[in-house]
Amino acid sequence: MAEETALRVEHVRKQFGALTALSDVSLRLEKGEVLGLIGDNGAGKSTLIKIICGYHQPDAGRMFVAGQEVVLRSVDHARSLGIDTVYQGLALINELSVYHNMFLNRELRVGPLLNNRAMRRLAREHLTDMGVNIPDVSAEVAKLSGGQRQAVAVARAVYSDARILLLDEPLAAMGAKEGVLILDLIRDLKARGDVSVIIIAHNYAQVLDVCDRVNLLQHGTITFDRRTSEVTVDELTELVVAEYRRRRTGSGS
Amino acid sequence: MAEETALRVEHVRKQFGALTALSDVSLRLEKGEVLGLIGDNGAGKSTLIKIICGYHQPDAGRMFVAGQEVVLRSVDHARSLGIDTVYQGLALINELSVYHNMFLNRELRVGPLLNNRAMRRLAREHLTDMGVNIPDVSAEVAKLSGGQRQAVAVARAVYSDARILLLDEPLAAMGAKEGVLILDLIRDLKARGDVSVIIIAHNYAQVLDVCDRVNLLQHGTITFDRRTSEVTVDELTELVVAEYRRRRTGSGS
Amino acid sequence: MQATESSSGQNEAPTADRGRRLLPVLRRFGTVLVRWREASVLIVAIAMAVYFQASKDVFLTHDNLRNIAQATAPAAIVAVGIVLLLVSGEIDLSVGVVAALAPFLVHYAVDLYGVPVVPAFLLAFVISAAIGFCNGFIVTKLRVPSLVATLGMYYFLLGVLLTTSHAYPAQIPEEAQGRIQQIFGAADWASLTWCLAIVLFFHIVLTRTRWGLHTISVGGNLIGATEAGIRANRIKIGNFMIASVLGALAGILEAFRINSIDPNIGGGTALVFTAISAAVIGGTALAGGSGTVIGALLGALILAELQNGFNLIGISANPFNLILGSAILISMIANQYLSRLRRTGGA
Amino acid sequence: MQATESSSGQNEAPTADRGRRLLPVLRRFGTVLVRWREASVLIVAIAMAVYFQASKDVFLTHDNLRNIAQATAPAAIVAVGIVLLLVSGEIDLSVGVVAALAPFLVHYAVDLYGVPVVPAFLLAFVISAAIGFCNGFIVTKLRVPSLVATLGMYYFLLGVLLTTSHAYPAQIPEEAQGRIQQIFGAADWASLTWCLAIVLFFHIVLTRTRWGLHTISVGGNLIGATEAGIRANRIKIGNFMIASVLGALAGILEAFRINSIDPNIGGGTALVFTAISAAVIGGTALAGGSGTVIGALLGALILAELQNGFNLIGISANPFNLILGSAILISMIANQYLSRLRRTGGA
Amino acid sequence: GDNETATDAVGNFPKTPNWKFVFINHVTTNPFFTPTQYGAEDACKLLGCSYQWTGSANSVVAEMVNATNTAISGKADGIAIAVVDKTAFKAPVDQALDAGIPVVSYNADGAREDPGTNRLTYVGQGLYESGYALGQRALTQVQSGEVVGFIATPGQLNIQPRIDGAQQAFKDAGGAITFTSVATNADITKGLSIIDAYAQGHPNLAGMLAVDAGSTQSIGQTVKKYDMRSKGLKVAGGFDLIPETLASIKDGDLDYTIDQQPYLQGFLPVLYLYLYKISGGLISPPQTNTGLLFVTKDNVAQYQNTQTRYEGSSTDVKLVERSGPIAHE
Ligand SMILES: Nc1ncnc2c1ncn2[C@@H]1O[C@H](COP(=O)(O)OP(=O)(O)OP(=O)(O)O)[C@@H](O)[C@H]1O
Ligand SMILES: Nc1ncnc2c1ncn2[C@@H]1O[C@H](COP(=O)(O)OP(=O)(O)OP(=O)(O)O)[C@@H](O)[C@H]1O
Ligand SMILES: [Mg+2]
Ligand SMILES: [Mg+2]
Repeated sequence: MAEETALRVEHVRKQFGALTALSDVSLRLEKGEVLGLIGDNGAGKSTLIKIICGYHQPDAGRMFVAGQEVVLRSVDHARSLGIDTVYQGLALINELSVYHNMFLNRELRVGPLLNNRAMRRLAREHLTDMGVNIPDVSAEVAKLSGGQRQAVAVARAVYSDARILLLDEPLAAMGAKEGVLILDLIRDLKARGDVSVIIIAHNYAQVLDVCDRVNLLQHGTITFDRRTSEVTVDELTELVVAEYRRRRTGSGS
Repeated sequence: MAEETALRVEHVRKQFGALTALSDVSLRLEKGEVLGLIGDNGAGKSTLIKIICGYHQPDAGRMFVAGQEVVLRSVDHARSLGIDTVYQGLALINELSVYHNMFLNRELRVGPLLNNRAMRRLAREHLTDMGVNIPDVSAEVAKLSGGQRQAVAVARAVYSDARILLLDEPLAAMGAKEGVLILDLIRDLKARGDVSVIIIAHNYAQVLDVCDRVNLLQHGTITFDRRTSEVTVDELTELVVAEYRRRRTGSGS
Repeated sequence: MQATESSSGQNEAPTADRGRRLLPVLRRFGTVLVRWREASVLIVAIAMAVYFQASKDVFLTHDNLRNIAQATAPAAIVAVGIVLLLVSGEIDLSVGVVAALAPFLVHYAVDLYGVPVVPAFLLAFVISAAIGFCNGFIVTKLRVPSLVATLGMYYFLLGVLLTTSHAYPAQIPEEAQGRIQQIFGAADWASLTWCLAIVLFFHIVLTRTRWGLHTISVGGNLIGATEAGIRANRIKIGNFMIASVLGALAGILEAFRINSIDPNIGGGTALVFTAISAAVIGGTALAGGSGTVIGALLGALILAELQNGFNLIGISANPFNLILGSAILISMIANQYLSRLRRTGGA
Repeated sequence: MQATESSSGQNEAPTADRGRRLLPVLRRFGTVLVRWREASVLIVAIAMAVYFQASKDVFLTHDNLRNIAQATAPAAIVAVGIVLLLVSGEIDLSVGVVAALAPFLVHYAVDLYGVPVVPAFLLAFVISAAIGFCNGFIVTKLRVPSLVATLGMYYFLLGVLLTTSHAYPAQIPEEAQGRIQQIFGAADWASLTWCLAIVLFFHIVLTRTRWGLHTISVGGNLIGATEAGIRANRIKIGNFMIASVLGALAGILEAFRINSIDPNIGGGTALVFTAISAAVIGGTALAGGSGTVIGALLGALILAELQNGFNLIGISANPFNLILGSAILISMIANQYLSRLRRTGGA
Repeated sequence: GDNETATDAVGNFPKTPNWKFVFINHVTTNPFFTPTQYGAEDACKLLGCSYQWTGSANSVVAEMVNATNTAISGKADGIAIAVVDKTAFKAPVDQALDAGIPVVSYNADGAREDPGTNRLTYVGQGLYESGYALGQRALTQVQSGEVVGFIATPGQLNIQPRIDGAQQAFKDAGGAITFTSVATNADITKGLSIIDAYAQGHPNLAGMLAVDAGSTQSIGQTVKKYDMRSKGLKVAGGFDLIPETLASIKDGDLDYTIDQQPYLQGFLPVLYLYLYKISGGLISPPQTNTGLLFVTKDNVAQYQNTQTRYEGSSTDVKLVERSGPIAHE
C-alpha cells in the first residue's frame, strides 16, 4: 500500500497572519491516479498545492512522497522529488520568450550554453499537440493572449518528466477545443500509469470526465472524498450550494 | 434602429507589428442585449474588447456608440461614454486594498478626501451579493485567491453605472456557485433593460444560458452570428472543432 | 477557509492580539504598532536617540534638537517629492540642482530685475514647476527613462546655474532679509515647521486622496492602471512638478538658514541621494507602487541623528564613514527584523 | 488571427521586411538593425562620432580614440556588473569604493606584508568577491533593500579605505611595475581589451546561459521565478559578487593606468552613477528583468564621447554642463524615437 | 567640556582639562588636508588635548554649518573653521563666541577684504590669493597665447576661488593671454581623460594650470605623453604634492606646484586655541600667513626623498634630516 501511494498529506495546517487558510487537511494520491480537488473560491485549494510543491511551508502536518516522509525546503527540492506544478498565477516571466518560459529551470543545453534551437523546436511541437496556435515561439510571453499564456504554463509542467503533477485550474483560460486536447493529454499521462495528478477545476463536468476521485475542500479541511464513478455533476453542485445556503441563513440570523 | 443600437463596430482592423490580430471585424450590440463572443485562444477577442474600451487604437475601422461615431482617445474617454470593462488580466493593483481596487477611478469622496468607510461598506455588500467570501476587504488584493481577485474585478465593472459592459472571461476563475450568482447578476442588469453587455467565455453552456446572441471570431473576423435560441452547445463545439480539423489537415499537406 | 477570530469573517479589522497574555495597555500599544507600518523605523529612530543620549547627554538638549531638526528638514522635504515619484515608478536626479537654482532665481529677480520679493518667490516656484513639467513630459511623452532624462536635466540646470552665477555665492537680497528670511528658514524651527506641514499634507494626499491612490496604481501596475482609465501621464507629470517645487522650497529654506545663496547647496546629487536613502529607509520601494511620506521623514531623521550623534561623540571624518556605514547596516537589519515581527505578529 | 507574412504562422522568424521596396543590401542591413535591440543606441553613438569629427578633425585620430577607449573601459566594466544586478532587480552603490579599495589591497599586501604580486591580486579579488557576498547576503537573507544595504556598505568601505590609506595616494608597488602594470591598464589598449573581453563574456552569460535566463527571471517576476524553482537568492548573491569583482578590476586597471593608487579613484559614487547611466542609456530597465551588456558598453561609449568631444571643442567649465545636459537629452530623445521606429517597423 | 578627564601638566604648562577642539572642514576626506590633521594631532599630543575633524565631504556649506552648530551644542572647547562662505558662518561663529567658545579660521577666511565672521584670527593663505599666485608665477614664463585652467568641481568652494584668482591674475596682466577654465572631474581617472582630450583638441596651448591635486597630476601625465614641452607649451603648474605630481616636476613636465604647508594649518590653530584658553583669553592669537612654497625642479628632490607626515606622505613620526646650505635669494 505504501508502495502504491504517490503522495500522502497528513493534518496539514497553514495560517496567513490571523487567517487560517487550511486547518487540518489530509489527502492521499495513489500512483497513476488523477485526483480532482474542488471547493469554493478562497477555500484554500491553491494554498494546499503550494504547500505540496514546496513553495509554502506548512505550520503543522506531515508529507510523504512515495512512502518517504519529506520536509520540503523549496520548490527546487520538490522538483528533485519529481513534483511539478502549474500555478494558478502561471509563474511566467513576461520578459522571456515563449520557449524559454516553457523550459524555465529545466533548460536544454549544449555544454554551458542554452540549446535554443532544440527548445524552440520542442516548444512548437508541444503547442501543436495542445492545439494552441502561437505564431512565433520566440515572442515574449507578455504579448500572448490569456489562453496562450496558460498553454505555455501547462506545457511547462506536463512535458516535464514529473511523477506528481499539480495542476491548479489548468483549463481556466483555455478555449473549448484546446481544453479538450489538454484533457486528452492528461489522460495519456494517466494511461502511462507512472504519473499521478492533482487537478483543481471549477468545471465539474471536466472534473468528472478526467478524474478517478474527487475531494472537496471546505472550512480548511477535506469534507468529501469519493470516486468519480459514484457522483454526478448535479450532486457536486448541490454539495457546494447546500453549504452556501446553510451559511447564508446562518449569518443572516 | 440607430436609436436601439448601443454599439456598432465597422471593419475594424488591428495589427501588432507583423501580426494581424483583427483583419476586418464588424459587430453590433443592441440596447439591453447580452452578446456572447467566442473563439479560439488567440483569436483576437481580447484585442477587440480593448479596442472598444479605448485601450488600443484600431488601425482602421469605425465605431458608433448610441448611433454617434466616436474615436476613442483613451480608456477614460470610453468610460465617459458609459463603457466599462472587466479585462482578462483583471487590471488590479496588487498594492491596493480590495475596496480601493473595487472603486478604482470612480472613488467615493467627501470633499477632496476618499470616503473609505462608504467604499468599504459597499465593497462588502457587493461581494456578499456575488457569494464571494473575502474575510477582510481592507486586505491587499495581492493576497487574494484567484477567484477572489476576479470577483473584485467583476464587481468593479458590474456595479458601475455603465451602459455598455465588456466582460472578458469574467467567470474563468470563479467557483461553481459564485459563477452562477454572477450570471444572475448579469441577468438582473439585462432585466433593467438599459445595460448592454458583451461577454467572452469558453464555457458554451454558460454562454447559451445568459446570452441573447452569439458571435464567433475566427481568422480576424466574425464568421458566425446567431441568436442563442437557434443553437446548442454541441453545435457551437462542432463549429470550433471543425475549423480545427480543417486547419490540421490543411497544414499537414 | 475562515478567519480565526470571527466566524462570519466579516469583521473589518480583526483584533489580531486576541489570545495574547499581555496587560491591556501594552496590548493596545502593541496593536497600534502592529497596524502602523512606519512603526519599525520609528522604533529604530527612538532607539538611536536613546543610545546617543546615553553616550552624550547634550544630545537631547534644546539646541541640539534644533540642530537635528535643521538637518532633517531639507532632506525630508525633498524626500516627500521623491517618495511620490518613486511610488509612481519614476525618479528625479535634478531636484538637487533645482534646490540650488531656486534661491538664485529669487536673487536674480530681486537684485537684477527689481522684482518685489513675493512675486520673485512665486516666479522661482513657477519656474521650478516648469522644470518638473519638462522632466515629466520628456519621461512620459518622449519615453526617455526618468533616470537618464533627469540626469540630462541635472547637467543642463547645473550649467545654467554655474554660468549665470559664475559659480560664486550671492547674498540674500536685502528686501528678503528680516521677517521673510525668518519665515523661510532662518528662524530656529522654521524649516522643521515647513517640513512637518508638508509631510502631513502629502501624507494625506498619498493615503487619503484620489491623487495618492492613482499614484500608487500607476507605480504598482502601469498597464492595469491605464486599463482602469487612470491617466498615468498626468499623474507622473504632476508628481515631477511636486518634486521640483519641493526641491525649490528646500533650497530656499537652506539658503535663508545659512544666510548665503550658494551654488553648491544640495551638493550636486548629494541632497537627492540623501532623500532617496531616507525614502527607502522609511519603507518606500525603489520599484514603485509602495511608499510612505511619514516613513521618509523618519528616514531623514535617522540619517540626521546618525550624523549629529557621531559628531557630538566626536568621531573624525575618516573613521566616521566606517561607523556610519556600520550603523546604517545594523539599524536597517534591525528595522527589517522588527517589521517582519510586526507582519507575522499581526494582521 | 494570423501572421501576415506566412499562412502557417509557424515560421520561426517572420521576414519582417517582405514588401519593402529597398535594395537587397540595404534591406538586409535594415533587417539586422530592426532585429538588434541595441541598434538605436549604436546609431546615436555613430551619429555623435560623425558630429564631433566634423567639428574637430582630431576626434577620430589614433590618440584620441585611445582616449575615448580609456574613458569608456572602466565605466563599461563596472556597468556590466551593474546591468546584471539591475536585471536581477537590485543595485549596488558600493562598487565605486570597491574600485578604489582593490588597488590599495594589492598595495597593502605587496608593500606591507610582502605578498608576491599574483597572490596579492588574487587576494584583492577574493576580498572584493566577499564584499559582494556580504551585500547579497544582507539583501537577500536579511531583507534590507539593496539601495540602503549597499549605501551602508559604501560608507563602511569608504571608512576602511580612508583610515587605512590616511586618505593619501600610494605608488604602484615596484614588483607590479613593468609587464604586469602594462597588462593591467597601463598599455594603450589594455583597459579596452579587458573591457571588450568582459562585455563579450557577460553578453553570452546574460543571453545564452541558464545564469542569464535565471537572472532575467528573478528580476522580471521574483515570485514566478521562485515558483518555478529558481533559487533567487543564489542568483542575486552571485550577481552582487560579479559586480564587486568587476568593480575591483576596473579600479586596478585605472590605478595602473594613471600610475597612482588614489583613494579618489571612482570618485565615491561617481563611477557607479556613470555606470548606472550607461546601463540605462543602453536600454537596461531600472525596474529589473531587462537589460543588455552590449547596450551598457555603448552607453558608456556615448558618455565618453560626449565628455571627450566637448572637451576637444574646448567648452569651458561652467557652460560645459549646460551643453552636456542638452546633448544627453537630445540624444536620448532621438534614441527613443529610433527604437520606437525599430519596434513598429519590424518583428 | 570641562568634565573630561584632566590631563597631567605638560612642560611648563599647568594641568588642564582634556580640551577638545573641533575642526570644521569643507572637504574632510581630501588628501590635501591629511597633513593638516597630522599637524592638529601632533599639537594635541604635545599639549594634552584632543581634536575632531569634521564638516562636509564635498563642500556643502549647510553641512558645515550643521557641524559647527553641533560642536557648539556639544560644548567644544574651541573651534577652527575653514570659512569658505563669507556670510554663512557669521551667525554660528557669533553663537560660539557668545557661548564662550574661541573660534579661529584656517585655510579659508571668507572673501578678499571681508573675513565674513568675527573669528579671533586666521591661519593660512587665502584660496583666492593662492590662485592669484599660481597665475602670477605662470606669467613669468608665458606672456601671450592660450592658457587653460583645470578645475575638478566648478562651484565647490575649496577650489573655485583659486581659479577665480588665477583668472584675475591674467586679467590684471593685460589682455595678451586668453584664459579658459575647464571642468575635469571629482574622479581623478576621468579627469585624466578630460585633460588628455583637451590637449588633443588644443595643440597650441601655451600654458596648462590646475587648481586641485588630481588635475595637477593629470597635467603632468598628459604633458609627458604628448611631449608637449617640445611643442610650444611654456608653462605647466598646479597645486599639492601627491607623488605623481612630484615625479612630473622632477621630469620637467610640470614647472611648479604649490605647497601651502597644510601641516601648519592644523598645528597652529590648536596651539593658538590652547594658548588662548590657558591664558584666560589674554593671549590673543596672531594672524598667521602660512605662506606659499613653490616646489620646482630645484627643490623637488627633498620632497621626493623624504616620506614624512609633515607633507602627508607618511604616518611615521621621525626626524627628517637635511644637510647642506639652505637655498636663498
Ligand atoms: N500569501 C497570502 N497571504 C495572506 N492570505 C493569503 C495568501 N495566500 C492566500 N491567502 C488567503 O488564503 C485563502 C485561501 O486562498 P487560496 O488561494 O488557497 O484559495 P483557492 O481555494 O485557491 O481559491 P480560488 O478558487 O479562488 O483560486 C484566501 O482567503 C486568501 O485570501
Ligand atoms: N500587445 C500585443 N503585442 C503583440 N501581439 C499581441 C498583443 N496583444 C495580443 N497579441 C496577439 O494577438 C493575438 C490575439 O490576442 P487576444 O488576446 O486578442 O486573443 P484572445 O482571443 O483574447 O485569446 P484568449 O482566448 O486566449 O484570451 C494573439 O496571437 C496575441 O499573441
Ligand atoms: Mg486558487
Ligand atoms: Mg483573451
